[in-house]
Amino acid sequence: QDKFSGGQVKIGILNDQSGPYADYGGKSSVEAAKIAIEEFGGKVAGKPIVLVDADHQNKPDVASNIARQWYDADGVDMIAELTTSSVALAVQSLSKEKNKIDMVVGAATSALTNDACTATGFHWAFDTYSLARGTGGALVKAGGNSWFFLTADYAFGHQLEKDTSNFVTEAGGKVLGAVRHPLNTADFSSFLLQAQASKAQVVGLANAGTDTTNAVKQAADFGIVKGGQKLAGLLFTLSEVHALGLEKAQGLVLTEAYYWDRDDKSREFAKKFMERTKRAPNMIQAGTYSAVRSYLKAVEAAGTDATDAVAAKLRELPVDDAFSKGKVAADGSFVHDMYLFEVKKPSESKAPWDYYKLLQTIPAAESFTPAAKSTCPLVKKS
Amino acid sequence: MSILLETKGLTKEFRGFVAVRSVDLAVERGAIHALIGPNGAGKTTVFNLLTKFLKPTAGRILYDGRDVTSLAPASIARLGVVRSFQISATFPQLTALENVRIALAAKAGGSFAFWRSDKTLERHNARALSLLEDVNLAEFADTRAGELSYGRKRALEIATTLALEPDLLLLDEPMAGMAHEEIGRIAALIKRIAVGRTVLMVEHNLGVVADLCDKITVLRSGEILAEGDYATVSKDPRVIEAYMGTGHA
Amino acid sequence: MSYQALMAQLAIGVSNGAFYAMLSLGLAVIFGMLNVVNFAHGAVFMLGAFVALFLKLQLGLGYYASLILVPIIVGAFGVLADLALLKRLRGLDPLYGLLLTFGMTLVLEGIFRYFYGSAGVPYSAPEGLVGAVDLGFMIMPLYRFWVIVASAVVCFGTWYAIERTRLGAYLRAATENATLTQSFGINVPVLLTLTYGLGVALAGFAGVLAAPIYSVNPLMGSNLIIVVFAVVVIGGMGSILGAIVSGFALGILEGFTKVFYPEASNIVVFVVMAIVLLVKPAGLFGRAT
Amino acid sequence: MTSKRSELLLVIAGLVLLLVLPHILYPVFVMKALIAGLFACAFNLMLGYGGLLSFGHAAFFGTAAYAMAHSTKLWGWPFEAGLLLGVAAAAAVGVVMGVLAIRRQGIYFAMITLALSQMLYFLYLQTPFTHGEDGIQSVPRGKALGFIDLSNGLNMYYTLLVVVLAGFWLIWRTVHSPFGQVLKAIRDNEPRATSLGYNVDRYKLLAFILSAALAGLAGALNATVFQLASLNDVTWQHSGEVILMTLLGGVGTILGPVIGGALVVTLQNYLAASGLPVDVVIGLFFIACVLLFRRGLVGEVIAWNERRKGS
Amino acid sequence: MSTEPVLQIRDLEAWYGESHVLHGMEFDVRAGEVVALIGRNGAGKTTTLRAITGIVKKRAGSVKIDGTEAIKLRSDKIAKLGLGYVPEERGIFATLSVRENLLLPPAVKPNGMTEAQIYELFPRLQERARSQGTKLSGGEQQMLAIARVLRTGARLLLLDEPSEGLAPVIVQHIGRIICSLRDQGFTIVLVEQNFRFAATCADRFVVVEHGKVVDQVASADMDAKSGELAAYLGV
Ligand SMILES: Nc1ncnc2c1ncn2[C@@H]1O[C@H](COP(=O)(O)OP(=O)(O)OP(=O)(O)O)[C@@H](O)[C@H]1O
Ligand SMILES: Nc1ncnc2c1ncn2[C@@H]1O[C@H](COP(=O)(O)OP(=O)(O)OP(=O)(O)O)[C@@H](O)[C@H]1O
Ligand SMILES: [Mg+2]
Ligand SMILES: [Mg+2]
Repeated sequence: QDKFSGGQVKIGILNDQSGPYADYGGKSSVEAAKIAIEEFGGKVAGKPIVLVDADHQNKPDVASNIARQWYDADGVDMIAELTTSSVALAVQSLSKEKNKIDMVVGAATSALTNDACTATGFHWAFDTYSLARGTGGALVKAGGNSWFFLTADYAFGHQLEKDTSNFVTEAGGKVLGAVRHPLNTADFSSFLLQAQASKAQVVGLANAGTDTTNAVKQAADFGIVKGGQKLAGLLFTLSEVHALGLEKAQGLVLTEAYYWDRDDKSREFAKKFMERTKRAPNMIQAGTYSAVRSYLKAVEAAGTDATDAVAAKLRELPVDDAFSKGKVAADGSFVHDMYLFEVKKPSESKAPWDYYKLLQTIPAAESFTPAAKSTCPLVKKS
Repeated sequence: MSILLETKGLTKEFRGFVAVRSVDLAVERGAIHALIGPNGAGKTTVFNLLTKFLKPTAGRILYDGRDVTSLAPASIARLGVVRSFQISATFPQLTALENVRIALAAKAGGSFAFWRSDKTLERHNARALSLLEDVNLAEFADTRAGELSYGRKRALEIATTLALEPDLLLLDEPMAGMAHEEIGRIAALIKRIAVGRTVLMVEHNLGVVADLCDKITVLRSGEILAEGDYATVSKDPRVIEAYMGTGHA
Repeated sequence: MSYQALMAQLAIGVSNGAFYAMLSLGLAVIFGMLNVVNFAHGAVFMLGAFVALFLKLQLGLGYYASLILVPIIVGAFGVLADLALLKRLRGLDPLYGLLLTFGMTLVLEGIFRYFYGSAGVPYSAPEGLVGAVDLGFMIMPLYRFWVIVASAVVCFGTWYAIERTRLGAYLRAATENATLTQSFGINVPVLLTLTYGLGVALAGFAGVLAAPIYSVNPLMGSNLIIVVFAVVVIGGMGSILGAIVSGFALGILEGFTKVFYPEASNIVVFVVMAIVLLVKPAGLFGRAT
Repeated sequence: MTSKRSELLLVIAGLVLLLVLPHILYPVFVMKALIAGLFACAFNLMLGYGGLLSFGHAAFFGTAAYAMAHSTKLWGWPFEAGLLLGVAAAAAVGVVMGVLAIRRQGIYFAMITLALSQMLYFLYLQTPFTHGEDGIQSVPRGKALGFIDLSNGLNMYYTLLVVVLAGFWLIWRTVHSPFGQVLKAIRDNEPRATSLGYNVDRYKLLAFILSAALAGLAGALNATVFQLASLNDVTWQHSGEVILMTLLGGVGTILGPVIGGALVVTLQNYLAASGLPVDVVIGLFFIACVLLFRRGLVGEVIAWNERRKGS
Repeated sequence: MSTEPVLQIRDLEAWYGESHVLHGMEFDVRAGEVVALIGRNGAGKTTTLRAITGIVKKRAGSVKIDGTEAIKLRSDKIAKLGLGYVPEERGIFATLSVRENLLLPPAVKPNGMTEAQIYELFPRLQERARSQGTKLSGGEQQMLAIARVLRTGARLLLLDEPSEGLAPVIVQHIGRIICSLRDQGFTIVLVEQNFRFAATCADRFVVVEHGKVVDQVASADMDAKSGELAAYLGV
């Protein structure tokens, strides 16, 4: 009885279900979590698995309030997803205080596994580092030598631009310039003209959400890709490609941790997911599935839902599921392969959701912050 | 008698239309001075210039020998120049008593004291009530000003204006919209309060003007047409033609 | 920066200004007549784009049909919204109108976000307007030119109707004193309702114009509306001409800021607003109150 | 007299309730409601008594939250110093915004404050010290008066209660002061107030600054309680929320905004797990409020009470 | 002269919100008559006019205009019965030019005055036709307010204190206009404080006190009853 708090394993999905990030994860992520739980037959180590979810409305104080109540009053053992950096950081530090596990999927900030890392916090799917490494590093190798950035003018954009520039120069490429645009810019034409004038081979979009969507769409109107420049989305997922349509998105290069049509396992999960949500999963939804599944595996192995034991198991056990293969590093990040994709032309797409061509696989070892560069206190420098 | 208020070449132009043209007005201390003239002559505009609600296009305004041409409306009020409005101006949500009290408080210097109790305002109650009595509004002391009839609003406005004990009182048609009995009362009131201060008024009720005023300036088309006491002015043929008509001669 | 590149940025600025102008014009009309700051204006703009999308997906109706139909549909929506909601607030403090339409905005955007997520849906320009013209110094999408022309026509038409026609005089009178206007024998309630419909239809029209440029998404209006508010304050609220002129002017100014100091491009309009308030509180074209 | 007594009883009952509440309800939740109440009350000082609707109060709340978070986390300032800095920073922003905004009234005022606060939002989004969308996290709660350890939930609660009550008292005092009377007169008829010799702009500005400072107090407390300051505090949606709170509770009443604040916070919490789209529900509340009970809950009760007495 | 009243008021009650202002007003106005409502400040004269026009919405009783019951009608419909209203504070629109103000009210009956006829009557208005309505002086505004309803063809005019704030010459001028309107067959209800002015052309005085008609005096009996009238008005 002592081994399982409340005699059950309780998981909370806390994410944006109605705001700007509802498409990244949202209610569909809850379905992904359910799939993971069903694969366990609804029980782990003989104890029932209970799932709750809530909409944090992108307000960190609302999120923190809900998380507190979940931990203190409702007996939630682990909280997953936590889209948006401010929410993820707030809940991660709360989880540390309450000694509970949080598994972030869909917040990009690499602070979660650096300065703000905790023994109980895990970061699944991707962070700014892995995105930058994928698109920045790999694309140069694929021939994109000179870069120009359109950067969202706030911490996230700056970080992404900086990380990417580093990889670009490391790989022997050149950064010709950058223009900072405000968040939620509706019209990118002025910036696109500047990008065009720079004659860079690659136009890197260090932004997210509707900013990227609008930039990509208007780039098509201005004939950027037709003019021979490559467009690289630094944080762009299948959901957005779908929303944009191949007509506008074709030729865009991007990095994801997961693609539904990658292999049999990924396709199998995608099939289940599509039955429920009528859409193919992106890396955040698949990541949430993987996080929940890995957590349950760890609980099973530990034979308890006690935080320390489970956290230890999470770090110890390898992960191999529909989402990806890999291992959790000391800083809490799940280290796995990343993929560089190019969006297909409409004529190349054979089936619904058949959107990506794989350009390159970035091996796990290169994809995430190496221990030597980590600023996470938990990482022992050798 | 010395001159309290003086304008020199006061001019106001509205987009090419000259409403007040080079007016030299001199109001003597202690006098009741009337500004009359046909509609559109520029009387209200002169008032607005004097109280700084409008900026003159040209000319200067001297008050008590001091050039006040560029002062702000609130400052001129604090110097002791207070006006009443042609269209009634009260605080509709406040009671009649509070209306007067707020003026008394202004006289006392106003207050930014947000940390004090509003009970401190009650010291003005007695004075406020007596002012209301003066204009026959005592029984409406606790009625919200917005609910008073037009005539009573005018009376309240006068009481409020008087609360400031102005040195120079500018009254814009104080009798407009008043019943006869009120007119008599207000006229008497003005006469009473004019002792020791100066009044400049715009009024069409010639009976009142004749009765009250020491000096009359007649404006026409923004210019001074005639000046003098009632007897002089009312005989001036130009004034008769432009303003008084034949009925009053 | 070369002279030619500057011209290119100028052209883009004008085309963005066209949206500010149309939206602030609608706001000014509604504010002028109903004394309501229509917070829902951005949401209605979004609605216009979505209706165009539905017309295409459900009925196969193309862009030009939408350009005519959407303002009618959105206008009808406005009329209904007015009859059902706004009408009850006539004669009250205008702040209530602001708050009501704020609520309407939350509901409208929320509903669309609930069903369409926030990523947006593409809507393509009609055959005749796709592609770009190579001006030698820049490639300008043809569609942008169309936006400028269409909005200029609409803006002028609206200005004329209000400032120069008898109906416009009714509207202005009703704005100022509805009871009295009505007592002259003018059916003011109907007039006001139609005005709201008209103002909203303008936003709907802008929405259709915008659909091919920005992807159709539930939040496309909400970021715009506050800037448009500032534009209206700069122009002088309720001033039809002010709304139009300052709309275009600020579009251009913002365009240049994007080139010379892009970090400030989202605040430049607000800075201008602050300056205008200091120098001319009633706005550039506003009548002092 | 009896109404005075029943009012007093009500206040005492409220105080007792506040003392025991954290033992019944979740303390953080009660604190959030109290902060919301203070925020709404500060806002109401402007709307209910100054007749000016500010659509930018989030700017003050957020500024103070950042000041508090930054000074206690990075400079290691104590709780009280952070609180003062927060209030001062909010007041300073209030001065700048006020000088511009009070030049216009009514609807213009609303739009100008909205635009200015949006500008501030963009500035905060871009300046490094706010850490963009990450926000300032893990803000230490520290010790009040040097010995009350605020990381303890109940200590935090009672400390916060004292501060919030002081804020409420100041608001009440302001409303019922000579200054408050002048504000009311200005709201009624501004030109007349000017002609009586009141420097109307100064009165409005002072009211605005007071309101900003008190909103800042709420923001600074929020940063301590939740140990974070984020962009969300500065968004116009947040400004909208405080309007809803005030409207729901009752504009121009002292108690109304407090109740409205608690209601909205409860609503947000409840809706989070309900699966309903939060904004839609909040929007519907707004519409219902404006159409059906403009006086707000407390206002309706007062009106009902007066009608009962009257008949 | 027909004896059928153009305006028949019976048992008219009116309220502002909760406050009950008219308590059963009753009077008739026959075609071609000028009737002056007189009474002290706050007696309810303005309210009577506003209740007839439907501007005051909360009202009961009966108002018949040319035989049509108007008590349940909206104010725009009432105007269409042939009513022209000149309000107390003139009601000139600031956002309209003088000419737009003049042309604003739609025709309610055929044969209203033409613009040219109006300018003949009020030359000042033509001079200032393009300026903003409220930039006129008080007297000019009063002329505009009267001129405005003459255009509509309304034959029943309600004038609320037309002499207020006007210079004596203008008052005489307006008086002549009212008399000439009567001679042209207009029916006029006049609210006046200026007794002397009212006397110049009124056929009959209706004395209002506390929202009721307390007396009616024909012009012919004026001299005989002047004492009583004076008492009513407190002169
Ligand atoms: N808007 C209003 N709200 C409440 N009460 C009002 C309103 N307007 C007028 N009253 C009240 O109705 C009564 C009648 O007012 P009314 O304006 O009809 O008087 P009047 O005879 O025209 O007086 P005056 O000669 O002063 O114009 C007065 O007691 C007045 O206080
Ligand atoms: N703001 C303004 N803009 C343009 N013209 C104005 C303005 N204010 C007043 N006028 C014009 O100036 C002239 C003088 O107006 P003013 O109001 O001073 O007259 P008045 O002598 O007070 O008349 P009345 O006795 O009728 O009130 C009028 O013809 C008026 O139309
Ligand atoms: Mg005048
Ligand atoms: Mg009257």
